[in-house]
Amino acid sequence: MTTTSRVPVTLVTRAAPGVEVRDLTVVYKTPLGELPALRGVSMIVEPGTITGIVGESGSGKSTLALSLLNAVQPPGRIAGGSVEIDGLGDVLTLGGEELRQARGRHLGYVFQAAQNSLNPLKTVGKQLLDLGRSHGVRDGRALVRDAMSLLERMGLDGARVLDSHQHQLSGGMRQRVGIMLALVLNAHLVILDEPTTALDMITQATILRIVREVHQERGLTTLMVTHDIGVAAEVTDRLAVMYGGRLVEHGPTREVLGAPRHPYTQGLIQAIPRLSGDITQARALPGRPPTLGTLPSAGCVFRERCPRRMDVCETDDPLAVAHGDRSVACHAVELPTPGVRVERATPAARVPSGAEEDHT
Amino acid sequence: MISGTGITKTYRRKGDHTGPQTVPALRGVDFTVPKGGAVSFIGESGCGKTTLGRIVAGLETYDSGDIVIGGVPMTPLRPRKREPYFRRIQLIHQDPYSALNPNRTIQQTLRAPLTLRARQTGRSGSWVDERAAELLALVGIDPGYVLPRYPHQLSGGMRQRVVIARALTVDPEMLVADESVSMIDVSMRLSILALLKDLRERLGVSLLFITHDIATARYIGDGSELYVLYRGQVVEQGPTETVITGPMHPYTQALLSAIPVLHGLERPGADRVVPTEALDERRPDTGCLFARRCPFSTQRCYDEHPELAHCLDPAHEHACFHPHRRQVIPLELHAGTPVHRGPADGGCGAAGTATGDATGAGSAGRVRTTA
Amino acid sequence: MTAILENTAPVRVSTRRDFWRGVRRVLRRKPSRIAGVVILALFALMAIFGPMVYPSPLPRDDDALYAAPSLAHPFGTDFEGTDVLALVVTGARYVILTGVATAVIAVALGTALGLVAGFHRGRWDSVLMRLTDLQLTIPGLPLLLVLTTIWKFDSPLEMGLVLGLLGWGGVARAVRSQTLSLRERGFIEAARGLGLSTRHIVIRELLPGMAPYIAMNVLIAVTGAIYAQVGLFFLGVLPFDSNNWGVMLNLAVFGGGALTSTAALPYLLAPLLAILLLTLGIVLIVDAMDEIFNPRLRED
Amino acid sequence: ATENGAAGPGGIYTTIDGSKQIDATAPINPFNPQGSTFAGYDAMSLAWPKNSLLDADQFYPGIAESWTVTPGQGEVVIHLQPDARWSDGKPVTSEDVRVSVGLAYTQGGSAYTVNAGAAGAAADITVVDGKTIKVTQGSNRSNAFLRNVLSTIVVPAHVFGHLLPSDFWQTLTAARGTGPAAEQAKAAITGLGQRVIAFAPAKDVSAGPFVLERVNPGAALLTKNPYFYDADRIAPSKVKVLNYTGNEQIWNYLVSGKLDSAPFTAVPAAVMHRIERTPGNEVRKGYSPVAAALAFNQSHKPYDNLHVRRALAYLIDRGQVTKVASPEAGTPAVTTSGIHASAAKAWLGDGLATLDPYKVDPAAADRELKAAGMVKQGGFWAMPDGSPWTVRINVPASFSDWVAAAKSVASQLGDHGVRASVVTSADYILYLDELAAGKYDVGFWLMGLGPSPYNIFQRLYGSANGWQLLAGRLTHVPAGTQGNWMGGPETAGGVNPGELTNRLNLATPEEQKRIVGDLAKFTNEQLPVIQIYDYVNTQFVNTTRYTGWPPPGSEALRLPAGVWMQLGMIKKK
Amino acid sequence: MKTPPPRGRLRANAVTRRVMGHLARALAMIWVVTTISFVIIRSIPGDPVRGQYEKLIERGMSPDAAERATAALYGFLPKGTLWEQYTQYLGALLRGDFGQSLSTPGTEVTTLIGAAAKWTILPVLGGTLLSFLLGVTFGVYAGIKRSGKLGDLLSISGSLLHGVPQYVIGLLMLAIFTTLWPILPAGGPVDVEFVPGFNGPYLASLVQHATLPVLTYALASYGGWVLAMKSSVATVLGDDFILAAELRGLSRGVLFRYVARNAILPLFTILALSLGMLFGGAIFIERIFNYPGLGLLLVNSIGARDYALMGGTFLITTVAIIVANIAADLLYAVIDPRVRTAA
Ligand SMILES: Nc1ncnc2c1ncn2[C@@H]1O[C@H](COP(=O)(O)OP(=O)(O)OP(=O)(O)O)[C@@H](O)[C@H]1O
Ligand SMILES: Nc1ncnc2c1ncn2[C@@H]1O[C@H](COP(=O)(O)OP(=O)(O)OP(=O)(O)O)[C@@H](O)[C@H]1O
Ligand SMILES: [Mg+2]
Ligand SMILES: [Mg+2]
Ligand code: NI
Repeated sequence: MTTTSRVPVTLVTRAAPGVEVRDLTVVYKTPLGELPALRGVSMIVEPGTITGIVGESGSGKSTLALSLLNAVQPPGRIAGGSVEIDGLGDVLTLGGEELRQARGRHLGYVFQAAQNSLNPLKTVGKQLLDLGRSHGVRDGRALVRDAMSLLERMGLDGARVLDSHQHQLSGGMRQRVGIMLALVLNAHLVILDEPTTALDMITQATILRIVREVHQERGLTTLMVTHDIGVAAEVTDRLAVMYGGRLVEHGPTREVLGAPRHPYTQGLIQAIPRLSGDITQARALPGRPPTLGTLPSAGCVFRERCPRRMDVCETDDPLAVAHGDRSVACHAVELPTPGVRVERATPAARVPSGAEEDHT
Repeated sequence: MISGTGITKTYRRKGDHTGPQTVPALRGVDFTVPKGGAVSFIGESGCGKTTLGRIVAGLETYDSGDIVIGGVPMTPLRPRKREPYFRRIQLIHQDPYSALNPNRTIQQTLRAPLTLRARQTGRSGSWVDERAAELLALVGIDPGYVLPRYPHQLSGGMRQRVVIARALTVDPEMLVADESVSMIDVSMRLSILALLKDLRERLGVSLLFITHDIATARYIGDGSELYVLYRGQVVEQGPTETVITGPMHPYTQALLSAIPVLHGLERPGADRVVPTEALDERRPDTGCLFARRCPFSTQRCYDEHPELAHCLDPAHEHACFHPHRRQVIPLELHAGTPVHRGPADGGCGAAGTATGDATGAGSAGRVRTTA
Repeated sequence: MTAILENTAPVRVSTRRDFWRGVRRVLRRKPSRIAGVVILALFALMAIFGPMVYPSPLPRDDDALYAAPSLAHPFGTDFEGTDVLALVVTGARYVILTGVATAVIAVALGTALGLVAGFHRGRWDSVLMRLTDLQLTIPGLPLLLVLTTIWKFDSPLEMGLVLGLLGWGGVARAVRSQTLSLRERGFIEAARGLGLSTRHIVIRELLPGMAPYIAMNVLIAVTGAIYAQVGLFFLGVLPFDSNNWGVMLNLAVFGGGALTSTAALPYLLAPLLAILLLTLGIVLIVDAMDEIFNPRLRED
Repeated sequence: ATENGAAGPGGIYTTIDGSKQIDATAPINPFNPQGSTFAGYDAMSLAWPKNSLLDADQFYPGIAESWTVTPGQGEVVIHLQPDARWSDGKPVTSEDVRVSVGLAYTQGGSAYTVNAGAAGAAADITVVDGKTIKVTQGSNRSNAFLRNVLSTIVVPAHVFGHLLPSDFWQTLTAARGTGPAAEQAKAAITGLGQRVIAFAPAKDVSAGPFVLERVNPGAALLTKNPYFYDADRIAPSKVKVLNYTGNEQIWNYLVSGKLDSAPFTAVPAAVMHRIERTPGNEVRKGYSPVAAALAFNQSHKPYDNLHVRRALAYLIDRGQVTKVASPEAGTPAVTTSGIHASAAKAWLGDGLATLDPYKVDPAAADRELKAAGMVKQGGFWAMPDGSPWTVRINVPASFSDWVAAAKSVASQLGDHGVRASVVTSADYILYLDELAAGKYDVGFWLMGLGPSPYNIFQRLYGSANGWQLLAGRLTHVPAGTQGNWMGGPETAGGVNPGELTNRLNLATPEEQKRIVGDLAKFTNEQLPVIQIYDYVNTQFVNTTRYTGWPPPGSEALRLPAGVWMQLGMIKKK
Repeated sequence: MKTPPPRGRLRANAVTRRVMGHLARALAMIWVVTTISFVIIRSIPGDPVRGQYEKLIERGMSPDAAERATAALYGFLPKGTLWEQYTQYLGALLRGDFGQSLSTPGTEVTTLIGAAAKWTILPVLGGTLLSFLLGVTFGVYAGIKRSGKLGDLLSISGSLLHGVPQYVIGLLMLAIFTTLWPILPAGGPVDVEFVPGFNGPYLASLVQHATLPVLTYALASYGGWVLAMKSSVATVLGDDFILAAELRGLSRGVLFRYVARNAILPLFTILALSLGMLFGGAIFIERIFNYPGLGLLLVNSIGARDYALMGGTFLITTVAIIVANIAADLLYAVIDPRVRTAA
């Protein structure tokens, strides 16, 4: 059911929470001192949307995702900022029991390596009950029933899966179990970190479809972290592009892809090998993505590779500037840029297009 | 020219006493790579791509079939005798991180094979260093910067270039690139692809390109052939663009259908094929290997084994009893690519191992098409 | 030529310097580790120069048999009136020499066999691994006890040879599994594909990566050998013709009654203390090595 | 659980059996070398040898109340204790003795051997009456006969009797003959040996003062035998025999005051002081006819040279060695005579004073070494050809006093310019083996095993030095063969010490005295060994629970405490 | 859904194959060990008879008596060529006959080993289990609080105890508890005064005598468990599923159990192996405390040159380890679902 997800969000549910990330900074302790993996990231996630966070390896996507649960692992540390989640308040101020209860109950997390996110010694069913018990669920039977229906919803034999150990499930099945565990306690904010990275293409397509369908049916706010822009493009409503620990561009998916504004986004999209279109137009981005150690401490993180860099980029960090529902952090973007196609997203793009095929 | 005929390989699982004892990784694969040509292999995970690549590079033995390198069949030769031939085929590893010894500088890494080469051809020691610099320049990196460094001090893209340069030290006739770009950051993938294409054009090196990302197969240069592997078998084969835009085999179609659409830049293709169930290796393999998952399968598919054959285009072969061209890949929003549709070549099934009476059932499968 | 020249960001230090910097950092993180280095250095000096410091034969004081600790004799004297401290210092060479000899033999043998088994797989592998299993299965100490009755361990080196021959199994198995996993690494395969010789691959490509691991095994083997050897001397099943810690233990307990009366207690405690100190030094260093080489335990 | 006196009126007597390790699985059978029987407690012999300096034929009564012997020891008549009974109430009879002798034949031995021609073999055993038995010696006489007869261990016929086939005595007679039938009979008898050793009675039947109740790997517990002929004399109601694997365990027991008596053990001085501090502990010292010596392998150079041996003797301060090695259980040897000093005084009288005492005399040593052609290089003596010379003194590692002594000797030699080192052997058996195989130059060696003069000198001029006694004929085998590791000359100065020694076996007391004198002089001059120290039989007793005890110097001190009890030497406090 | 293939039978076959394979290898190994021990033991120099004789003399027995006592031994020395002895030896072993002891003539080697095994198993098993429990408990703590002061202390002390040889600990224990502060018996298995059986005084004495050996063994092996558990915990803590469980908000108790269970699993096989090793006895400990187990038996048999006993003890020790190896492997298959249910 790929088509209905593009229904305006407010119609779907009241339960979906919004998220507001403000000025989030996360540092990792390294031999070279504490280095920022996220620097001043601000982002608003509207309730009921699927937001994709894309970026190359090391751009800070996982760190951002973990920050939403206040779960940055040592040697990392959240150095500043806030993460307001509707119904929970600032997650970064939560601690102990409160935080634990929030995780799982309100915030569902599907792990980057969901392949290994299950206890190898216990059956899925037992782990489900552990989860229930940890969150004070009295009615184990009902929990199992919910889990079974979720699994069946995702096309699995619920009873058999609950009775299986991790190693008895295929990668795609495990990923679905991961999603089930994130949702079974009725969390309405779901964060998926690279949910399809280790899967083959056909399974990936299935998982993406499930993500979309479940999102829509349960009325969730979903954040999906991925390095594969195609994956993000396929499922998300909104897209946030990260580079070097910064959020460089954020806006509706089709607009960002169709009319990227930030030079990085533009270069990136140009650099994607694609099945359609003219291959001679494709260009790789020059230079190499930064790592924690090579990030410049001041100025624009992208300037080394930027075709439109200016003097100001050396010294000043560009602030994210909002244009309607899009925002871009680039000194050069205010100016009209020749050669880059800027197209306003047409309303048609957001209309549910029954034109897309159905494959149930 | 390098070619393979009927290559099979079955892995025996030693030590592990549970589960099936043997894994058929390749079940009779034929291919031909012309001099300076390029061949891509695509397929799902576990379909045998890596195995094939390693066999072709001489790093793995094969059970039966033959590999012919420059007109010399390898099978009758003793392993020792094969070595010089296989040295003309160099594998470029998927993972540039593990493909370089972390304890050795790039200079040391390049010197070893070059010194050997110099000794074989009676060249001087200074040639070694010159050649190293030359090769690095050839793959597009600054020798002065790279040579004294350790691999971890280089980016993924640079590392992959070093790996390619190292493969070039022995002046290979063919490079086998196994997922050579999948571990490289998106922003730099194209530059490696461009390099491979460039090497083909400038040095006349053939290329065996292995990937699960079909899109990259388009970037390795003109005149490339695409082979679709499924469970150790080639199910479709033809010129890359032809196969991508007009796949005939339902498996190829399913594979292409699964590729995410870059909404905003692209719109979905007209057709879409989704397998009816997940792969289960434990099932017995009779008839068409894809039959169980195929939305179009008939009884014949379970009973007979389809062989590769062509229909209309002699260069485009496929192993299906019910071939049907479908347009499954997304189209660019702003350019109108022609859409291949309908049963343009219906009724032209692949040759069966046994002649059954069932005929192609056309597009009776579960396909939804949209205008 | 369409390939784009990659830009060249500055890179600060080379690996080797990096390594030593890492070592220094790890050592500095816990002062106890520096103590470990100091202790080990002390024992090494003792083994090398100890016997040169004292006259040979060691002076005896015929009137001070089993003398109590004093300024002149910090650990008292033995049954003959020889200074116990001098005995510990001069005895260190035998003990440590055996330990080093054992470690060298066990680790060299284990590494060689492990490399061969891991690299050649197939039949060689099975044969060598059966052999390794056998070596690991046969209980070392009992075998050693039985062996002491047919083999005269005349010199520390001979002793080291036997202990080494009994102790290579663990190293071989570990090196084999390391080799197997490294073998799957691309660079080994690439080297083979390029036609480089097996010797080059093993010596230049495989071994350097395993060197730290092997070094750690050497240290552990040294301790193991010292214990086994001192233990055998203590049990009295080994013939001896020179002074060493094990002999001291044996003479103190079975000859001097160190556990019965306090007179010979310093004579017993001195070598015990030496063993404890050496253990402590090695434990501290292995702990540091663990952190240097095992990223899982590294916390920063 | 150390409380003594807890069991019964007489209390528990705790001690140690010095002659064996306790083995809980061993059968209750005195013929088994490891057997769970304890001499003097539940294993009885006809009589118990005294530890007389001169006369090896003195005995305390055991199961035999008395005995008579004809001159020349042709006939021994034994009178059993009239009241002797087994612990099951049956009387001890001549038949028991006869069966015991029969069993002894199956084991072989000096008096009861099937080889009719052997010296000192019994010719006939006659039961005179229920309590009297007569044993006659064969024609080839030995003055050890009485000793051998009296040390027969007596076992109950009703328990062990079935081990002997009914025709045993006929077979024995046949074995004494010649020809194939005799050989067959001999084989039949020796063939019984294993069965006898392996026999495991279900329970102990003892004629001694105690009977075995229970044994575990750590100790054996014996209870008083109510039928013992002299039961009144036996003070303890139980005896606990503790096992030990090393001397240090005995020291610990002694320090904690656990032992009522303990047999001879080497004790370092400091431990001795600790032991003496424990309330009630006393030391009883007596004569022990054993000495420790440094023995030479004369087939190795330069020890074949008498001058070298003498030089070494002049360099060793035996007093200092004794002080280091065995201050409590040894006295420095007055000189090398081949005999323990106490016995030497008795045998030699003034003759002892005429022997060279080998006082420490470096000048004399230098002279001797020069006479031997040795040369001094860089302060150290070297072989005549200038090659280095190191005296390698071998000792078994498990003998702590010997190790200490050897170290002390080595140090002293070193002080006088003779390089010396100590080499240990892992264990005693290996040591003896290699010693016998001639692998050592110099090694420690027990000597002077009295009281019989034959035994004393047999150590020096017996099989270890090449003299073999085969079917009554004495031969001398070359050095390095058949266990001749000492490698001394067959005659020196016209004296054949082996022959003299062999004569001791048959000689009258006067003759013995003369021969002993000759041999002592010969030994003192020829120095096949250097006598270092003479052992002192140092026994420990604890007077808190029992009193009495054999007085210091008593001839009984070498016997087990069970015999002391039989002799009425231990009383309840 | 189509019916799955008959997995059950396939698995049964696989398990049988696994067991058979192990057994075949174990038998081959036992044969090799037997041969090795035969060769070694028969080449040991030293004549037990002469040794026994001299020993008795040294302890004060008269030469005649000593000769009588040792003469009996002659009948038991092995005869024939080495090859004949070997075939006889193997044949006898196949019948379960280890021969007769030389030093205790007339007693089967198996009897001696059985008697000693009893004493080895009791304290070493006790010591192993005690140290396992303590070590695992502290190891979990050290693994979790790796960077803390106490965790550091635990692991350093663990390494130290692990590093210090058994005999050092044993000697110190002996010095402390029997010399300086004599509250425990210095040796022996049990006081002979008490009637063996299930009665208070006997058991009390048993426990009293076992305390020091058990404690020494426990101390000596404790460090190993701490270290193994610590590193196992560290490994598990690095596993993704633990972070995943944390992010699902599982309670601390559940998390702890996840870590502990997964970490302890590999230790169970080590435990099984070390239980096999216990047959070798703690030679030093038994020697120091004069505890009559297999280790002491071996030492004594070597001292007495008792070929048969030596060979038997050595063989039993080795076979126990081989058996423990198989047991550990099967145990792992049983307790680890990854192996158990693999199909
Ligand atoms: N444990 C850590 N210690 C030090 N640096 C870290 C650690 N984890 C992450 N980083 C650094 O923080 C930065 C952001 O990491 P993060 O994992 O969030 O990236 P990502 O975008 O998720 O990358 P990927 O696509 O590889 O998952 C990277 O530069 C990385 O090197
Ligand atoms: N060394 C091996 N031993 C046993 N089985 C193997 C081995 N290598 C590969 N296989 C099996 O052979 C089949 C083909 O593997 P191969 O690696 O060639 O697939 P692939 O197409 O490269 O997959 P991927 O896309 O995951 O890299 C798989 O089922 C795999 O499990
Ligand atoms: Mg990530
Ligand atoms: Mg692959
Ligand atoms: Ni759909």
